[in-house]
Amino acid sequence: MVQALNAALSDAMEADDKVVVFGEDVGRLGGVFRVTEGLQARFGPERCFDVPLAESSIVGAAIGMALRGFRPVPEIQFDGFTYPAFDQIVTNLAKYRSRSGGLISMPVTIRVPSFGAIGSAEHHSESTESYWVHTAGLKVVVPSGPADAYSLLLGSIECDDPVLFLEPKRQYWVRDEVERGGNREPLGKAVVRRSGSTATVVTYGNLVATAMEAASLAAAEEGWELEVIDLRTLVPLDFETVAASVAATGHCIVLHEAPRTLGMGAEIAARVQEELFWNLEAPVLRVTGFDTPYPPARLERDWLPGVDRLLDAVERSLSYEHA
Amino acid sequence: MVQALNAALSDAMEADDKVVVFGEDVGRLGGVFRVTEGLQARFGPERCFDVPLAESSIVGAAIGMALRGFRPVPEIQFDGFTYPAFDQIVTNLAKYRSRSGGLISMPVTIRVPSFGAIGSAEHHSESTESYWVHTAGLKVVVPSGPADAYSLLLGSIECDDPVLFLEPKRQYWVRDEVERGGNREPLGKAVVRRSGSTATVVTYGNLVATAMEAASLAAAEEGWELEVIDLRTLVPLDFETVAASVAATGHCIVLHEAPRTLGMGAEIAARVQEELFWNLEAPVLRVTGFDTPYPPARLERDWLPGVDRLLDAVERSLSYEHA
Amino acid sequence: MDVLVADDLACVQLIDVDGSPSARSGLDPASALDRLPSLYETMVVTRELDDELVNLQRQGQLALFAPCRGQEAAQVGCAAALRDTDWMFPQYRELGCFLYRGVDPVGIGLLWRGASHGARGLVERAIAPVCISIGGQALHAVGAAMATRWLGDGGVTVAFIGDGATSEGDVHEALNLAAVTRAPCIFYVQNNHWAISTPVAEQLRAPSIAHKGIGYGMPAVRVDGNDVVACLLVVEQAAARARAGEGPTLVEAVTYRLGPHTTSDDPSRYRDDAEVHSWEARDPLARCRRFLEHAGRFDEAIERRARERAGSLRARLRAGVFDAPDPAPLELFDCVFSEPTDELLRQRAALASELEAG
Amino acid sequence: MDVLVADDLACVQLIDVDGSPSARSGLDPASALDRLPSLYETMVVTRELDDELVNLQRQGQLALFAPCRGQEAAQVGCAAALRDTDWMFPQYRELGCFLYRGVDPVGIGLLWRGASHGARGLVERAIAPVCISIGGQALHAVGAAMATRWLGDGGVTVAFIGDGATSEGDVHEALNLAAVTRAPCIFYVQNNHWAISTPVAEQLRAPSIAHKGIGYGMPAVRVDGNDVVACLLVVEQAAARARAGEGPTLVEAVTYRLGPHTTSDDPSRYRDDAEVHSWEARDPLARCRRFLEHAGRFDEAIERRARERAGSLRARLRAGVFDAPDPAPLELFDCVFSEPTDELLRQRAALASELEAG
Ligand SMILES: Cc1ncc(C[n+]2csc(CCOP(=O)(O)OP(=O)(O)O)c2C)c(N)n1
Ligand SMILES: Cc1ncc(C[n+]2csc(CCOP(=O)(O)OP(=O)(O)O)c2C)c(N)n1
Ligand SMILES: [Mg+2]
Ligand SMILES: [Mg+2]
Repeated sequence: MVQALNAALSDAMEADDKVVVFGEDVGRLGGVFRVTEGLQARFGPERCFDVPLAESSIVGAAIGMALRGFRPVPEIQFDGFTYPAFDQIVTNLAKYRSRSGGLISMPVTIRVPSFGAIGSAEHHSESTESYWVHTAGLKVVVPSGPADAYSLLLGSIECDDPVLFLEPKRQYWVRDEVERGGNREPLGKAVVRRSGSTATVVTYGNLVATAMEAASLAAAEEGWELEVIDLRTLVPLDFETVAASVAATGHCIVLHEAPRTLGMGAEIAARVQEELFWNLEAPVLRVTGFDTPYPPARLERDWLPGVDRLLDAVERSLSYEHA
Repeated sequence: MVQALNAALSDAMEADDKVVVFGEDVGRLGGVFRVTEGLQARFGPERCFDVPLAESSIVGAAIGMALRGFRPVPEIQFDGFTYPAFDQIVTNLAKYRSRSGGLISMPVTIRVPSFGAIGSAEHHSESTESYWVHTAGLKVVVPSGPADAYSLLLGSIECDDPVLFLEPKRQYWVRDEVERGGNREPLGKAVVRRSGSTATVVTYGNLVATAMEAASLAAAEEGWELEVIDLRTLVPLDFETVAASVAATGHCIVLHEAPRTLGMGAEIAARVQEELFWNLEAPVLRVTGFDTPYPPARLERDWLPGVDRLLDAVERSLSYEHA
Repeated sequence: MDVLVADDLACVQLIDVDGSPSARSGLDPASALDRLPSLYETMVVTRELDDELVNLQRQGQLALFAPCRGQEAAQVGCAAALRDTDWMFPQYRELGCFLYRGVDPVGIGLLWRGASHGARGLVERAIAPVCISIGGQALHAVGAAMATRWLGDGGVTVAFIGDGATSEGDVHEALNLAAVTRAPCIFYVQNNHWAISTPVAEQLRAPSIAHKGIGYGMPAVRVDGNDVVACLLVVEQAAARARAGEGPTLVEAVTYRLGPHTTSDDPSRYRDDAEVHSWEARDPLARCRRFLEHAGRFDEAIERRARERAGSLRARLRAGVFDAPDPAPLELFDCVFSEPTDELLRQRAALASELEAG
Repeated sequence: MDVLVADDLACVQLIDVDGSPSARSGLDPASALDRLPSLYETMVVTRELDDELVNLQRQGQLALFAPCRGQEAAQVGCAAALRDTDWMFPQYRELGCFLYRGVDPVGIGLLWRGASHGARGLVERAIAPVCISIGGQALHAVGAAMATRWLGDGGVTVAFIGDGATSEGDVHEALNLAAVTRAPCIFYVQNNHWAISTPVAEQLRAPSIAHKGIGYGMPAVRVDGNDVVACLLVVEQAAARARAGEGPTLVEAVTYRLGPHTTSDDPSRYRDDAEVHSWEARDPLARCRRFLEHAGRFDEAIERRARERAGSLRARLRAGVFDAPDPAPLELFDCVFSEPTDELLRQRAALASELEAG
């Protein structure tokens, strides 16, 4: 996925000289994950550069650049370090368009290496999406693999609104042929990764792979046909795709790494029961991280939702009966 | 309510000399809402004092004080200005106990004049609760009136965990006899403000008054008996009280000012359908602010959920039928 | 052992407190003399509109207002040093800057009425929306300065910062980023001595705000903020440096907030009348007028024109703000994103039917 | 026009780069001489355990490690200047401080193994948990310093800060708050020249980090961070000032990170070997030893004892960390709050049954 992201940045910078890339260690080093490798050499230090160690300044400066017509694509080095920039994101970036009565667009795409499962240190495995999804004015994108990473990143950069682009670090090392040529994916379309009629699994990011693995296993061992939906963008949310699936299966399980309380699962569950009340044969179940701080690396495998926790929930849903 | 809060601070400082109060303009001025009035004169400038204009420093310093055995009760002047302190709250305050393997407690109560409906400027009417509720390690308290403000503030200060104490500014001018004498309310108990069997309304803060008004009106005009639950603390959540009520009514409406997506309503709805699936006669409905930035003052009345929006939802719930 | 200590820093001043030419600078006021009547006029207009906005608030027409009384020279002098295309990033109190640029005061009035955020009419004149959340605007100004340089338009940007705002982390990050990137940005601190009830002496311990420049490797100047000529010339120099690629400057304009923090504030709770009176004696308008008189450049027509323009703008302001109809609530949904999402359209429709139902 | 400019600031140095006594300070090394063998010993132990932690990481036993090679004098000198009860607030790289205080290296090893956050064994020795998120610890140190003063225990606190960390808003807010409240806090910046791949020259533009003190009204000192005696004496002075109620000090210890940022980093991608070699020539251990020799205080027993202690701690570290069993996952739920909530108990039970099911 690193190569796909690098290709998208490179193609975007090639196509539009208003696209600038900056952050901590993205220039000389090419990023701690090498996502921005070679961009400084190719486009020069005015278009890909390092800044001092200060995340609020990264987002705040991006706002000023956007105001003057640029399309900044800053990087925040890790998920947990978006928090020092929280105020600029929520107070200014998200509200600038409406504060200016619609006169000023904020085409800022903040790239954030995100989520867990890479055995890293504290603050390097956070699921930040709930914070952004609750904040009016932000779009939130989470690719699950290389091809999407390419087209969704181009789609995000092209979008005239601020985008939190959360890259599942765990997928960085996944390689795949990616068709370049600048095909952008408009934001707001989920995709059915596997069709099935037994139950719907709604997920995104790292856990799409987990859901796919579980689905294969469930088909082989239990004869269940799970439909796996990859949301891809959390705002705008493609609820239609979810609704169509749940209408058919009557069972819905939401899967994410973030802690359970007010994770995306809460929103999907609330929405599904609101709109598909009579279609449901069991409550929407949430398979998630726990309501604790993200654990130290040695415990993350137990903490993160995996194939077993998911299949347990599918079973509970399928066997759900009147109490 | 201002008097009740002031009394609670004063009684807490009297009872425990480790309680210290500080923030912007809380000392000399006694707070922009006069909540801390007289404390500096009574307890001296070492126990109630002003600090420079820097919210992250307010929370960060509180952490250091707590580490050395104090019970800081800092104020953040307005809801929207918790965001510059977001990193200290989420990265450090919430995680310090677990980071220290349970060795260090963080008995910090952050008081925040909160929520809307007072005709104020941008950033002065934010509903911040979702951000804290999603963050493991924080308790979240929202009193709805003077008596609770007194006992819940004492309960929060006594609690060994970090508390976000969100004061509904709109209630500041409500006066009520408050029994002093240090009765503290343990955190985690909701209260049924009005009993009824037709439908359950779950809410907190400013909107308890709205729900009570709606309930009177509904009783008088429609003969509906609404049960009104004031959550009082969002973490820990007293789900039992909600469940008991919904089990009896079969209808549940959640009411809050915060934007709809991933507001508290999402969590309550998800939880209710998970645990009371067969009890529900209609989906849990959410009556909330909209997914826009908080509007300018002249538009807040249209934007905020009021009696009509709530009663509409009750009616939709009661008349809900198979599509 | 070598321990760093700070030198004292005198204020640049061209007009003495009593209005006579001052020796405290190496700058020559001659270049400013021709423009001075017009600066004086804008200061008078600012003072009068400031009063009118306070009036309107007292009459229940505005939710709130933060008056700039006492800071007119600091604001008008700075704005006058810039080109019309140089972006300014206000905090919220910069009425004098807005008026210098020709912003319609009705937009400002409607902002404080609570009819809009950010204020209509600013952006069109290269002024960013007001930034009520303290400090953030400094970073926007740096980003815009970097952009200005990439655009090669020879522009500079100005971040307006209060003395209180200097304590915020964002302002530090802005100063540092600008210094490191040599961004063409001027940090213009109006030290009006108070941040609500907190005096500047409790806000920081350095001998002056300008001393902060040293820690950023950035030239810094203290200027008498009640001396419009000094403000003009100091900012002109800073802008020239920036345009020449020499990077940012920190300017501390020493002034005083004569009025309350906002119309909700009662300053008698935290400061002495004597302090206020001592600053009233240094009123920037009176000083400017006396200086014009000294220089033989004053005539009554200047005063008359100023009062006339002020009067007509006051009338315009009142007419545009008094009982102004509220904006349409449904518009709220239209500028969250470049296009409303399906969810926003759904919510918009829900509010529309509520509003119809009455 | 008065524009502020910065003076140059020399480094305090008592040991020359070649190990002979240096004239570059007004301080007298005599008071430190008796303690020097023990400081040297801790530096040797630090170097060896640092190497061992790198080894363990290479052997797949640790998730990550951030070595402190090259910064031993800066760390040990500072720690040695404090009382055992003075709270230290580390960033993450302060192995030398931990060892000086007698922290069991196994706790440190388990931290980097990914078995705990924060590191066991620090808090009991008045050291805060490591603070991976850069800058926050500076504010904790100020709050703790304020508390220390209220407790009247005569303590000081030390905030450890990297050169990169100085750019964060939190560090600014900490310096300012400490200055305004005269908190007994020492800001100890280890300027090791790099923040991952960003050289200090791109991190700030001031002539030195110590120059930042001026903007806070805080005394500031630059010290040769590879000279353990200089670090000791400078911090002792700063601590004495703080204990006497004279407020905070900013200390810049100029040193160099000889190793990679962490074991995941490849510094050859961003810096020259020549630079590294020039700093290897200023190795703090060799310098300290030569200085002891000069002073006639060195004998082979010192070296032997140091190597012996290092050897036994290495063995202890390996034994405690190699293939160490993982902590019990259910404990995660026990220290979120002082008491687990009902919801956490429910989740704990769910995980317990998952784990049982296998
Ligand atoms: C981030 C933030 N914190 C707190 C406030 C509340 N507040 C509004 S104005 C003000 C004081 C500002 O003082 P200063 O920067 O000196 O500007 P002045 O009002 O004097 O023009 C404060 C604390 C705010 N608006 N934003
Ligand atoms: C808030 C935050 N942003 C980014 C990072 C990623 N990061 C880890 S260490 C580092 C560089 C720190 O440099 P410095 O402060 O000089 O300390 P050193 O590593 O040299 O000891 C960065 C950017 C972080 N840990 N925290
Ligand atoms: Mg001020
Ligand atoms: Mg460094």
